[in-house]
Amino acid sequence: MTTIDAALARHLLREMLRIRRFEEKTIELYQQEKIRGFLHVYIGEEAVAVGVMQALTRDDSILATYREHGHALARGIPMRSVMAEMLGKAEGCSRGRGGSMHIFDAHHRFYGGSAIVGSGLPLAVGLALADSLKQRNAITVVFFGDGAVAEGEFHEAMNLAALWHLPVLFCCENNFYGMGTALHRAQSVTDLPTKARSYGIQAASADGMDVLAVREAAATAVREVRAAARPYFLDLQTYRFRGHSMFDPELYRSRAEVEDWKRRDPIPRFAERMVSTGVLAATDYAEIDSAAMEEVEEAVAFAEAGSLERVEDLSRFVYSETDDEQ
Amino acid sequence: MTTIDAALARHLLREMLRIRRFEEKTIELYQQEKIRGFLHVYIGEEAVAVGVMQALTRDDSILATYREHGHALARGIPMRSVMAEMLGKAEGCSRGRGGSMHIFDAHHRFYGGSAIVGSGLPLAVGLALADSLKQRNAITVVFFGDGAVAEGEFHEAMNLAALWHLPVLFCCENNFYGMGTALHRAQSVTDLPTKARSYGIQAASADGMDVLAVREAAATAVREVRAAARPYFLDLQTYRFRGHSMFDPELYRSRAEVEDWKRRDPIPRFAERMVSTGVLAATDYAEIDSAAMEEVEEAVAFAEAGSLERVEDLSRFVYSETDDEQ
Amino acid sequence: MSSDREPRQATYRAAVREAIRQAMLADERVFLIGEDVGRYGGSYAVSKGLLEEFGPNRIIDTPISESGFTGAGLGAALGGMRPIVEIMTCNFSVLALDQVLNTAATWLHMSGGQFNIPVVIRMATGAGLQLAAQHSHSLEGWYAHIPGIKVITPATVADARWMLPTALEDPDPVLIFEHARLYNTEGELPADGAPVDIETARVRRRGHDISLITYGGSLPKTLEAADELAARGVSAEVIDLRSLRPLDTRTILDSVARTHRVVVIDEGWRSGGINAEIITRICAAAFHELAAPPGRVCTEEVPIPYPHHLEEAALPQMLEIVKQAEATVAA
Amino acid sequence: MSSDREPRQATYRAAVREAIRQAMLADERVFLIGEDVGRYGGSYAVSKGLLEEFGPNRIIDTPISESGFTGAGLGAALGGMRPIVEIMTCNFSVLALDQVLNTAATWLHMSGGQFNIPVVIRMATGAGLQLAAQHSHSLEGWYAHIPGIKVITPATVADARWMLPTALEDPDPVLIFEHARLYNTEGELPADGAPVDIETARVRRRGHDISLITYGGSLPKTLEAADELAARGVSAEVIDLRSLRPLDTRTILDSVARTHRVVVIDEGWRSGGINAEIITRICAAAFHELAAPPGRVCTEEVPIPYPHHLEEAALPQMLEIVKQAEATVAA
Ligand SMILES: Cc1ncc(C[n+]2csc(CCOP(=O)(O)OP(=O)(O)O)c2C)c(N)n1
Ligand SMILES: Cc1ncc(C[n+]2csc(CCOP(=O)(O)OP(=O)(O)O)c2C)c(N)n1
Ligand SMILES: [Mg+2]
Ligand SMILES: [Mg+2]
Repeated sequence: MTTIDAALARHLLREMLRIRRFEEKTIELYQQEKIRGFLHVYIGEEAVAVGVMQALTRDDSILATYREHGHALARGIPMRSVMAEMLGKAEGCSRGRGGSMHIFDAHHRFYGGSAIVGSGLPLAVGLALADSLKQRNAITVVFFGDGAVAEGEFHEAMNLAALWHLPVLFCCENNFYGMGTALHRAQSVTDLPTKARSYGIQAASADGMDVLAVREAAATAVREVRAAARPYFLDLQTYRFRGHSMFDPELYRSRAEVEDWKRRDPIPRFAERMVSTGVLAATDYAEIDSAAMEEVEEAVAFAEAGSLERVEDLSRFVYSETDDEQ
Repeated sequence: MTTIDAALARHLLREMLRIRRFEEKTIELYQQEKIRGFLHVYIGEEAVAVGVMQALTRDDSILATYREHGHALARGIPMRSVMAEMLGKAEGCSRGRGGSMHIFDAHHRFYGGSAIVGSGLPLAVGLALADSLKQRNAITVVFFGDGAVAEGEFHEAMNLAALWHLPVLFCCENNFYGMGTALHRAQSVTDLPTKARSYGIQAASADGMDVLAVREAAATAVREVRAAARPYFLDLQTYRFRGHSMFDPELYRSRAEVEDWKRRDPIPRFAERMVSTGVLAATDYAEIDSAAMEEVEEAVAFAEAGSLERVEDLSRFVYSETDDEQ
Repeated sequence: MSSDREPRQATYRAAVREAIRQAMLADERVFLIGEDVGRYGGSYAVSKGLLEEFGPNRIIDTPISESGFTGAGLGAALGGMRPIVEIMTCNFSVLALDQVLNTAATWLHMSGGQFNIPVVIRMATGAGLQLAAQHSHSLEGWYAHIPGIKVITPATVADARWMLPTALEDPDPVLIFEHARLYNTEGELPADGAPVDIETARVRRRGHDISLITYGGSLPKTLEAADELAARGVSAEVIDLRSLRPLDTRTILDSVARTHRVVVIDEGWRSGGINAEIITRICAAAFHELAAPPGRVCTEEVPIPYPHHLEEAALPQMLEIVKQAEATVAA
Repeated sequence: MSSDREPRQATYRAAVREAIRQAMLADERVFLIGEDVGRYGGSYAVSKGLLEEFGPNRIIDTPISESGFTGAGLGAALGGMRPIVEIMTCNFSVLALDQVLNTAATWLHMSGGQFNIPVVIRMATGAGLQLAAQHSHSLEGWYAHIPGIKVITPATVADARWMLPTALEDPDPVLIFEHARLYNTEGELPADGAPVDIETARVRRRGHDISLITYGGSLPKTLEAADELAARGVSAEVIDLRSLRPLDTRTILDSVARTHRVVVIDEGWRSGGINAEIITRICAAAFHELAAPPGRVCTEEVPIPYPHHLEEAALPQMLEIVKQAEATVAA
C-alpha cells in the first residue's frame, strides 16, 4: 500500500465527511418538505465515490445514478450548487430542474444524474468512443449499482466497450441490494467480476468500506484503462445504511445485518486508523467535521436564499435554440 | 457414441433432405415471386434442427427465429402447411398471415417464428416458468443465432432462467455471422459457452455440421435439463451456405470460406459415413432424396392450389373475440 | 382484507391489492411478477403482505430486467398461466416495449388465431410527485395507439378493485395504468361489488353545457373543475373514459350530442396524445353538432421538471380546465 | 458520387448515401454507426461503399444491441462528435426507446440547458414489402409525441439529400424516418442543391378544392390520387409535412384557408396517429372555415399481415384516398 501523508488523509476524511453531513442534512430537509420527490442518500457508501475520484483528472468524464450527490461533491461541484439543486432552485447546478436525481455539471464533466437503472452505461461507451476517435487522452467512469447488472443495457455496454477497446472504468457500487432485492435474488452468479471477465474485461473487487482500498483499486484500474485503452470493471462492495429512498420500510433486511455493516462505517474506520497510525492527530476529526458541517449550513443558506426559475421559462431548453412546436 | 441403426440413419437423413429440398424450392419460388418479403433459408444448417429435435417429446415447447422452416419441418409440422404459409395461403399453418418468418403451430407446441432478434428468449423463460409452476414435466427449447447473443434480452433471459432454475434449453445456432457481421466483430469474447457459464449455466459446444454430434449433445443437454430442472446452453457451430436473405450481396465473406464450409455439408457427410460404415446401402440416399423431392412437389401443389384469406377477415384475431375499437 | 360483505372506505392502493389477492385466491394460475413486488412490498406498496400470504412461487421478485420479466410474463401466459406483470412505472416500461409491441400485440393475429396471450401488465403512470423528467411520463395514451392490446385506466377505487378481475378474464393482453397520485385516494367499495366491463366509459357527473372528457389521474381534477364551473353557472358533464383502447366512442358522442361542446383533459403531452384521437373522432362523427371547436387541456410539451411550481405549470390544473371550459362555452 | 455540379436523376437511396458521404467529407466529427452499415453495406444498401472510403473508425459496424449502440451514439454526441446512428428499421428502434425518450429527449432540459445532444438517428419505416407484422410498423407519428426530439420524414430524393446536413447541424436529437419503399424511387437532384430547413411543410401540388396532407412514403400515392382527382374534376392541393415534430401548422392552416376541406393520409395506425394531431390542430384553429369534417386515410388497426392482398387492404391506397377526398368534397 502506498503511504498516506497527513494532507491526503485529511483530504479523504474531509471528502467523506462532507458527503455524510450533506446527506444527513438532505434527510432533514426532506422531512421538512423542502426537498421532495425521491431522495436516495449515500450514507455508508462514501468511501466509494471518494476513493474513485482520487484517480481521475479533470479531463475525465463521469456518469452516475440517482444516488449521486456523493459523486457530485467528491468531483468538486460546489456544495451550494448541489444543495440548491436539491431544493429546486434556479441557482442549482441543473437550474433546479433535475433535483436530487439529476445533478449535472458541464464544467466538471459530470454527465448526470440518470434515474433509469442502467441507462448511463451505453452513454459511457459513447463518451469513451468520442475520446477514442478524437484521440483525446481521457477516460470515462460510470457508476451504477449491483441492480443494474441485470439490465440488458449492462450487457450491451460491457460488450461494446470490450469489443471496441474503449477507455471506460465500470464502477459497480455493489451494496448487495437493488431496492429490496438482494443480490443473490437478482443474479444467478453473484460474483460480479466473473461476469465482467466473460466479456474479456479485467475486473477486481475491493472493500468499498475502506477508502484507501478503493483508492488503490481505482488507481490500478485507471492506470490500466489509460495504458491499454481497455475497459476495466470494479466491484466495490459496500452497503447503504439507510433505506433505498425516503419511502422504504426496509422489510427485506434485518436490523442485525444493518448493524453489522455499520460497524464497518468507512468514516470512523478510516479516521481511527489514521489516528492510531499517527497520520492524523486526535483533534483533526472534529475540526474537519465542523468545517464540513459549516459548509453544509452555508450551502443550505445559499439554497434557501435561492430563487425559483420563472414559470415563463418552462419551455426553455426543450430544444437548444427556440422551442418550435406549437 | 451410441450406435446408429438403419432406421435412425434413414430418419436423420430424410429429415435433413426434406429441409434441404424444401429450402431449395423456396428459393425457386422466391425467384418466381410466389414467395415475397424476407426469405432466410437454412441450407447448410440442417443438422442443427434435426439433431436437436431428436431429443424432444411432443410435450416440449419450441421457439425459433425467422430462419425457422427447418425447425418447423423437423418438428413434424406438415410440409404442405409450411409451404402454404410461405405462399401466404389460408391453408398455411399461420393462415398465411405470417409467411416465411412467422411459422406457428399450436398442435406441435411451435411458438413461432419471431423476427425480432433475441425476442424469443424471454418468452422461453416464461414458457418454462409456466411448466415449472404447474409442475409439468416438459422443457422449452429456444433457437437463436450467434447475433442474438449481443442483445440485452439474451442477458436478461439467461440470468432469469439460471436464477429461477428453469428447464430451458438454449440452442445457439452459431453460424459465425449475424447478417454481414462476423462473430468476432460482434462479440468481445467469441467462445459462447464462456458467456453461458458466467450465469452459472452448463454449456457445451458441438459440431453443428454433424447431425450425430448435435443429436448427442442435445440428448445430454436435455437429460440434464429434465433431471436438474436447470437451463443448459448449446453452442452449435454451423454455417449458412447462402446469403442472409435473398437480398444479400455477400460482400463480407470470401468465396473460399464458403467453399471450405461446404466441404463439411452435413448431408453428404452423414450419408457417406453411413454408407461407408455399412449402416445404409448406397442406394438409400437417392431413394430418400426422391421421396423428399416428391413431398416438396406435393407441398407446392397443395400451396399453389390453396386459397387467399378473405379481405373481410383482415381484422379477425386482432383480439380473441370481437374487434372492439372503431 | 376480508371478503366483500360490507360497504367500506378503502384506498385505491388497498383496492388494487385486494383485487390481486382475490384473483389469486380464486385462480391458482394467477401470479404476480415484477421488481420488488415481494420482499419490498411493491414500489408503491400495492403488494405489501402478499408474499407472506402466497409465497415466493406466486409473488415473484425479479431482477431489474424489464424486457426479460415482461417477456417471461407473456411466455407464462402462453404456457397456460394468468400472470400479472407489474412494471414499477411506465417510464421503465419502454425497456419492455419490444415484448409489448412486437410480441404481445402481434402474436394472435400473426399466428392466424392460434396463440392468444392472456397477460395483464400493470404499471404506475403520471406526474405530480416531483419525480422529474425520467419518472413522470404519462404513456397510456401512447400505448393506446397499438392494436392487439387493451389499455385501461381505472380512476376510481371501485374500478381499481373491479376492473382487474375482468382484465384477467380477458384472453388478450391488457395494460393497466394506475396513476401514482391515485394510490392514496379514498373511495367507497360497495358491498355488492362485482367485476365490471373494461371497455366502456362512464358519465361521472351529469351536465348539459359542456362535456369534460378525461380518464385516470385527471378525473379528480376534472370533477373539481366541474364543481367550480357549477359555482360559476356552467353545467359540466364529466366522462371518465376508463379504457383508452378500445375507446368508447358511443358514450363520448352521446354526451356531445347533449352538450355540443367539449374539452378533453389528458395528462399526456398535448401533441399526439389520446386527446387528439378523441377530438378527431368527435369531429368526424359530430362535426355539425358542435357549437364550438373542441378544447384540450394537456401537459405542456416539456420534460417534467422537478420543482413544484414548474411541475404544476406543466400539468393540467383544475383552474386551467375551468378556464378552457368557460372559453369553449363562450365560443 | 461526384459533387453537385450537374443536375441529375438519382435514387432516394443514392441521395441518402451521398448526404452521408458529403457530411463525412465536410466534418470529421461525423461518423456512421449501426448494424451492418459497413461490411454488409447497410440492410437497405444505403451505406454501400462507405466503409471502403472512410474506414472502420468512421463506418462502425455494431453488434445487434440497439440500446447499446444508440446510447453510445448519444454519448459520442455528448463527447463532441456528430454521430449518425442507423437503426435498421423502426421496428427494432423500440429496443432503444429508453435512450431516446428518457435520455435524448430529456438531457438538455433536465440539465438546465447544459447538455444538448447533437445526434442524428436514421431508420427505415413503413410497410408494403410483405415483411409481415414485426417488420412493417410506421412509428414516426408515434415518436413525434415526444418533446425534446425532432422527427423528420424526407419524402423526395432532394429532401433525402438535403435534410440530412441540416439535421446534422442541429444541436438537438433529430430522428429521420426513411420509408423503405422510397429507397428505389428516382427523382432529380438539382445542380444548385443546398441544405434545406427541416421544420417546414411544402405544398407539392397546388389545388383549390381540398387539401391532402401527408408525409413520407404516402406522398407518391397522394400525388397519384391528386392526378386521379384532377381527372375526375377535383382540384387537390398536396401538402408534404416533411417534419412531424415540429409540425408546420402555419402551412397546413394556410392551405385549409384556401380549400376549406381536408383529408390526412398517414401510414400509421389510425387511432392516435399523427393524423389525429393534425386534424385536432385544424379543428382548433380553423373550425369555422371548414366546409366538411376532416377525413383521414390511415392504416387499419391490425398487425400488418404478410400476404399481398391483405397487406394492401391494411394500408392507405391511392383509390381510397380518391374516394375519401370525393366524399369530403361532397360533404
Ligand atoms: C429501468 C429502471 N427500472 C426500475 C427502476 C426503479 N429503481 C430505482 S432504483 C432501483 C434499484 C437499483 O439498485 P442498484 O442498481 O443496486 O442501485 P442502488 O440503489 O442500490 O444504489 C430500482 C429498481 C428504475 N429507476 N429504472
Ligand atoms: C432486434 C433486431 N435487430 C435487428 C434485426 C435485423 N436482423 C435480422 S436477422 C439479423 C442477424 C441475426 O443474426 P443471427 O442471430 O446470428 O442469426 P442468423 O441469421 O445468422 O441465423 C439482423 C441483424 C432484427 N430482425 N431484430
Ligand atoms: Mg444496489
Ligand atoms: Mg448467425
